[in-house]
Amino acid sequence: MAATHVENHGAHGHKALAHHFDNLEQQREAGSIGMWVFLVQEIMFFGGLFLAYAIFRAKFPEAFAAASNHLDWHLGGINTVVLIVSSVTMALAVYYAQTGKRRPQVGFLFVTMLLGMTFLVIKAFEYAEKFRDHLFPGASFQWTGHGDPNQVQIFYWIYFAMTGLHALHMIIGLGLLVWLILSAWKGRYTPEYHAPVELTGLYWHFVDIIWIFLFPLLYLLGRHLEAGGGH
Amino acid sequence: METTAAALPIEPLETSRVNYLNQEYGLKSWLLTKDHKRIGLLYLGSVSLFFLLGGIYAMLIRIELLTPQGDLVQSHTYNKLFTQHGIIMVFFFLIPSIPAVLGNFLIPLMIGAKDLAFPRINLLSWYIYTAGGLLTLWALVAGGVDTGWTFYTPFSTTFSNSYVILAGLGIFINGFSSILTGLNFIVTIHTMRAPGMTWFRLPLFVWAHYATSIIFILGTPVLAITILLLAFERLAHVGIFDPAYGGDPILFQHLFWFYSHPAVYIMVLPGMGIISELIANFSRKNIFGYTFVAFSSIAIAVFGFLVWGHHMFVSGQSVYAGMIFSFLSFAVAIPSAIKVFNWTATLFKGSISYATPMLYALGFIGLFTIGGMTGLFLAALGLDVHLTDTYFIVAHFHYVMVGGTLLAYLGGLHYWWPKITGRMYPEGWGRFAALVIFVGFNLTFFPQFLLGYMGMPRRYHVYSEEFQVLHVMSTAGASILGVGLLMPLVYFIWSMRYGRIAAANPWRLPGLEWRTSSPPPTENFETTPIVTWEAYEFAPPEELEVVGKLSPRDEPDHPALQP
Amino acid sequence: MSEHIVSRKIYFAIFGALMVGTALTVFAAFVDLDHVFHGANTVVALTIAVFKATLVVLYFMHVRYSSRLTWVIVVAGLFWLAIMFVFTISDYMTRPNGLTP
Amino acid sequence: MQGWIPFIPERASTLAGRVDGLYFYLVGVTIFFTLLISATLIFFVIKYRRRSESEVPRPVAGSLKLETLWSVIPFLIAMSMFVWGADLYFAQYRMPKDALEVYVVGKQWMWKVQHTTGQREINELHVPVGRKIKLIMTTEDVIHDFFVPAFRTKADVVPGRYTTLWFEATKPGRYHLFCAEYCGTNHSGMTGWVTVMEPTDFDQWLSGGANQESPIVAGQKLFQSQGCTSCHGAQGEGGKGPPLVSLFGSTVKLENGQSVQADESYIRNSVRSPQSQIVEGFRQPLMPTYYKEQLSEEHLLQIMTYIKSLSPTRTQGITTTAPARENNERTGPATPDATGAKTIDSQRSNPVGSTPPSVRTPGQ
Ligand code: HEA
Ligand code: HEA
Ligand code: HEC
Ligand code: CUA
Ligand SMILES: [Cu+2]
Repeated sequence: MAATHVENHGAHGHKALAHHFDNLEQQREAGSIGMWVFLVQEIMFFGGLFLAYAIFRAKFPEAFAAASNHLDWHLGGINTVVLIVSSVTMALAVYYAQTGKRRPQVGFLFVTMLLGMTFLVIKAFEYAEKFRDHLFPGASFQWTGHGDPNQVQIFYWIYFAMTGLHALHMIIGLGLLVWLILSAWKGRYTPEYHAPVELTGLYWHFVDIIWIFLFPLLYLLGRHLEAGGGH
Repeated sequence: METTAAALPIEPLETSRVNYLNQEYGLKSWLLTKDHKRIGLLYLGSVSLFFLLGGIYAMLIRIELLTPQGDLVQSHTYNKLFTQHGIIMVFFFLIPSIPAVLGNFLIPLMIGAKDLAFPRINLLSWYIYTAGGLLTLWALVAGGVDTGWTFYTPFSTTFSNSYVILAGLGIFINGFSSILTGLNFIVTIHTMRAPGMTWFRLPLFVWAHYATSIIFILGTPVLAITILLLAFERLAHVGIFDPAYGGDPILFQHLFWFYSHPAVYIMVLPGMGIISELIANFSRKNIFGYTFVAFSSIAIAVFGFLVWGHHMFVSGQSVYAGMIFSFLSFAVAIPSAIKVFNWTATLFKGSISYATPMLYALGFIGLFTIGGMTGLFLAALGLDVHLTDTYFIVAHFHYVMVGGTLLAYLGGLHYWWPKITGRMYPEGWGRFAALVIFVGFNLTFFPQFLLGYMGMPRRYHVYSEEFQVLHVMSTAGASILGVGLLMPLVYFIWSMRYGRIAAANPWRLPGLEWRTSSPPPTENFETTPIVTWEAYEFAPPEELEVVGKLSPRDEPDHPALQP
Repeated sequence: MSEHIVSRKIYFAIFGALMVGTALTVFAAFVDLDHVFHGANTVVALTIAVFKATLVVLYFMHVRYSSRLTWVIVVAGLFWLAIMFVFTISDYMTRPNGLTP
Repeated sequence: MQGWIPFIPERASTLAGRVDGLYFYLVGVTIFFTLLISATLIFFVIKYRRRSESEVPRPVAGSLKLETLWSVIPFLIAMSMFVWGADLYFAQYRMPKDALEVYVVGKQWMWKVQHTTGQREINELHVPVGRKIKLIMTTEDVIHDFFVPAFRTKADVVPGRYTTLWFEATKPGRYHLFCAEYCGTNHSGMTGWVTVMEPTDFDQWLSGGANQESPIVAGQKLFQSQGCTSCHGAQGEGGKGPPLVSLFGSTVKLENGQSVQADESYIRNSVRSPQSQIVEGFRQPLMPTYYKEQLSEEHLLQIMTYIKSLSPTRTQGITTTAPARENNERTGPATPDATGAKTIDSQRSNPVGSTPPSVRTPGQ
């Protein structure tokens, strides 16, 4: 990487070049390494929750099966599809940034944002339903189906923690998208400088991946045991 | 921190040269700065304040322990004292101390970069740190925390009626400042090295910080999520850590130590980096076995993640897991051994100066050896069963954290003080203080090893008489230590106004940070330096090629350098 | 190391694969595989998920075309995750009446 | 026994000596390396002090030989420590079979002790010298830790499960008992005394408290008053619920196909949250879950001793009262009494076999 210094007369004086970098190439590289390192940090952050999930699933198989059968896998499934599509549109937005086509770029960013919102709306409905059924852990928690209520409650505790943090990441992602759309509209991004689009893309895909794991773990495992209070 | 700035007048002697300190003035120029050097100073200010606070707690603890019956404060208060002492010292002093102050200031200088890769994020990390700090301080003012710095459940989630959530959130937020600092270092070291500054020409200080950053990135998030879960559990009275809700307290311990053992290496690795610098530079020798010292840092960072279970030998963890963790704990000791031996070997046939920083370095090696070796006592399963949660533990980690890291930090501050402020500290006082601290430290903590083996449990407010003699010794030592630490506090501030003007390269060293003027200009170097020399490649001083502008007075002006 | 531009065709191909994967996951979840071996359903579900995630990382996130450093960072992240899981779970599994997968 | 060594607590258990041995070994190694390193440092620092300002010593290349030397030797030493430590650890934490069991419940901030012969104590523990003692411990609130420096052993006491600790006192006297896991305001007050007595004195002490009912009896009473009998039968022979006779120590097949050893923690769990581990053939969860609130840890322990007493072949130290044993063990080299003998072979023959499946599997 030290090499990038030696031939350090490239796009000097580009308005997007920060004073302490020699050239855009170096700046872009720094950006992408930075984002990747940040994502590793995110992996460990969610990792703690996945670990807790694994241990309690192994401890209380019946209760977890019963509880997860009670979730509405149709909504979960729809949301999975929504997120995957949004990942594709995001990837395409990056593609058009790279090829310097402004209109499709803005367009796909916009679609991505809409899909993200759809996801959150559906999630909101799901949450509302859980609250109504007194499935939110805490004083008001009620469980009549199979399995020890305490253990079922732990499942829902983990469910809300994981999906909640995931939703929080989605909201942050949406914020970034709004900002991207505005500056993309102003034509800020060119084939030689579009790091922000690229990096936001990485982040968005990561959030998608988290959900790719959450869906089967929370909604599907245990469906095959017809036991448990699923309907 | 502003005061730091104010205390630095424009220097008449210096030809009206602009440096990072006198380029701009005023509060705003500091609070909105993106200059890694100024951010380093911001950290220096806040970290020092927290250290004083933690130290005052420590003194209160020691005074309380003068007598077996707890007659100074009530048990409840005492528990808050050691908890807050631990939390502040670990999370708000020792972990940020070396990386955020010296690392921030020096890494760009050492690799010949204009700044860190993400200056804004760097400033942000300081604000996050401050926010976290204030939140925790709020918790302390509001009524304090009494869970011990380890926050064991279910006590912390269900039984403690103190401000656990506030303090927890403070630590949670503070964690992200560490993460951002680590992220910044990794990216900077990868992408911003000057031409010719190959990986194996990097000063070992940089290697150490690279290793530390790995731990920041991979460990801290786990602590974050753990504390978050703890806070929610306490809030909602439901969760995964309290058996009353079907949860599991051992899981909390796993998650906590998964971060907190690596964290102890966060605390010591940068210190080791400083020691490598001091030992090499003050004996004018290239470090013995550079690659071994460099890679041992990485090894510690990696293997440090495999041993957390050694804090849980008596917790009800599976004995087989205990075996594995014990084995790996012994394994991770080896890289540290390698460092110690290489430092010693570096002195061989050197030209050793007795300047203050070197005194601290020598002190470090001795005390870290004792602290580390006593770590082996604790890694030995059968012995830890007797020693765990006694004062032996307390003694062990103060030897490594105070005798180790704190001494390294002080050594580093003295060493780079001229570069940071453009002024020399008073050498005579420096040496004297180092001596007092060394004596006071040993008197404070050595008796605690004996206490521990005799069975004095830690976190005890009231204890039985047979332990008193040693406790009194320890307290006596602590007050000497306190006075010793007071001295640098005073003469550093004094020297910022009255200290002798420092030359660009007062120690006559080859490192890049010495090849620009003191204090350096905001952009660090007038022109991007091209590195053509190896690390610690000593040549007769006059042959040292110089990058950037120097201050007019550049003759050896340091007592330690006079023949 | 100027960036590589992935063609739209690849994007759509991956998209298809992800959709199939999702469908498979749902389908597999409802057939009882326990008679194969205990917990087979879990294994299947996770394998598919890992497969999908890999596709996203390699193509949507361009890792397949990125510098070696990027690879190292990604692998390191997963490796440490593995450490956390393996060591912690090994404790639970070696206790008397310990966890069984 | 041994002469007094400064800063070494009294040695009053069979393991204390071994722990001290390991300790001295590590102290030796530590002193050696500390001296080695500091001596070398001082020597170099004086010999090679800077003599002239301009001197520049010749750079020295590293040496692979040395590096390997000072990585391998420390590693070997470290391994010796590891092996020794691990060996000791198993001695401390593998429970002897023929130990006298004592039940301990920690509670902010006191230790409640119950002997199988009925004596109850608080912050006190009386034990005979020369007899293996096994503590079965749990807590009603937070984590505590049972620590007796003179015995060189300790173990955390964890809510929601049982942990165990054993020792064999070697000399009569009163020894400190500390709570070594921080447990809140009065942590440092959660201390007490372990009194080790000559067996004869111990017998006297036991007979002193003979009027107290033994936990087995108390457990049986609870078993009836709590209505366990309605499902598990008057003598635990079974009914709506599975039989509890010779349950303890056997292997239980569960509804979900897994099977578990019926140890203390399992039985505790079966009572506190019956639906967590359902016994094979009992799909519909009859057993009420409210016992969690109804039964304190102490009551649970009493019921436990009762259920254990229903499978005598697998339980030692409970059924026979200590005195009988005492005499028996002191006369002559280890001729174990009847139960002791049964113990041995019930160890050899696998416990599952020793219970006819007809007893275990319920009748529907
Ligand atoms: C800077 C911080 C720091 C450092 C560097 C270390 C270093 C080590 N620590 Fe320490 N430790 C703590 C901070 C630190 N520790 C803290 C804060 C706690 C208590 C937490 C709490 O409960 O509150 C703790 C607790 C602790 C425990 C848990 C005790 C208990 O609670 O029961 C253990 C157990 O294994 C342990 C072991 C070790 C080991 C093996 C090392 C090794 O890395 C040491 C390696 C160094 C050497 C070995 C010396 C140099 C080598 C030589 C001179 C050559 C000769 C070497 C050989 C012969 C092998 N430490
Ligand atoms: C970086 C980490 C760090 C540092 C630097 C220190 C520094 C000190 N610590 Fe400790 N300590 C911990 C980390 C640290 N500590 C931790 C993690 C625990 C465990 C907490 C827990 O159990 O949860 C602990 C616990 C702990 C205990 C055990 C409490 C108990 O278990 O009951 C004791 C007891 O002696 C102690 C003492 C000291 C002393 C005397 C110092 C001295 O070195 C302090 C010296 C500093 C000053 C004195 C301040 C500077 C000088 C002045 C402000 C001048 C004014 C003062 C005078 C003139 C006297 N600490
Ligand atoms: C209303 C009926 C009922 C009552 C009352 C009842 N149990 Fe049970 N018990 C059951 C059933 C049914 C099972 C088997 C299903 C299960 O394991 O949960 C069981 C299982 C058990 C087991 C595990 C047995 C095994 O073979 O593994 C124990 C131990 C036990 N009960 C103890 C008790 C105690 C002690 C009480 C009273 C405090 C009690 N039970 C009261 C119905 C009952
Ligand atoms: Cu109980 Cu400490
Ligand atoms: Cu550790």
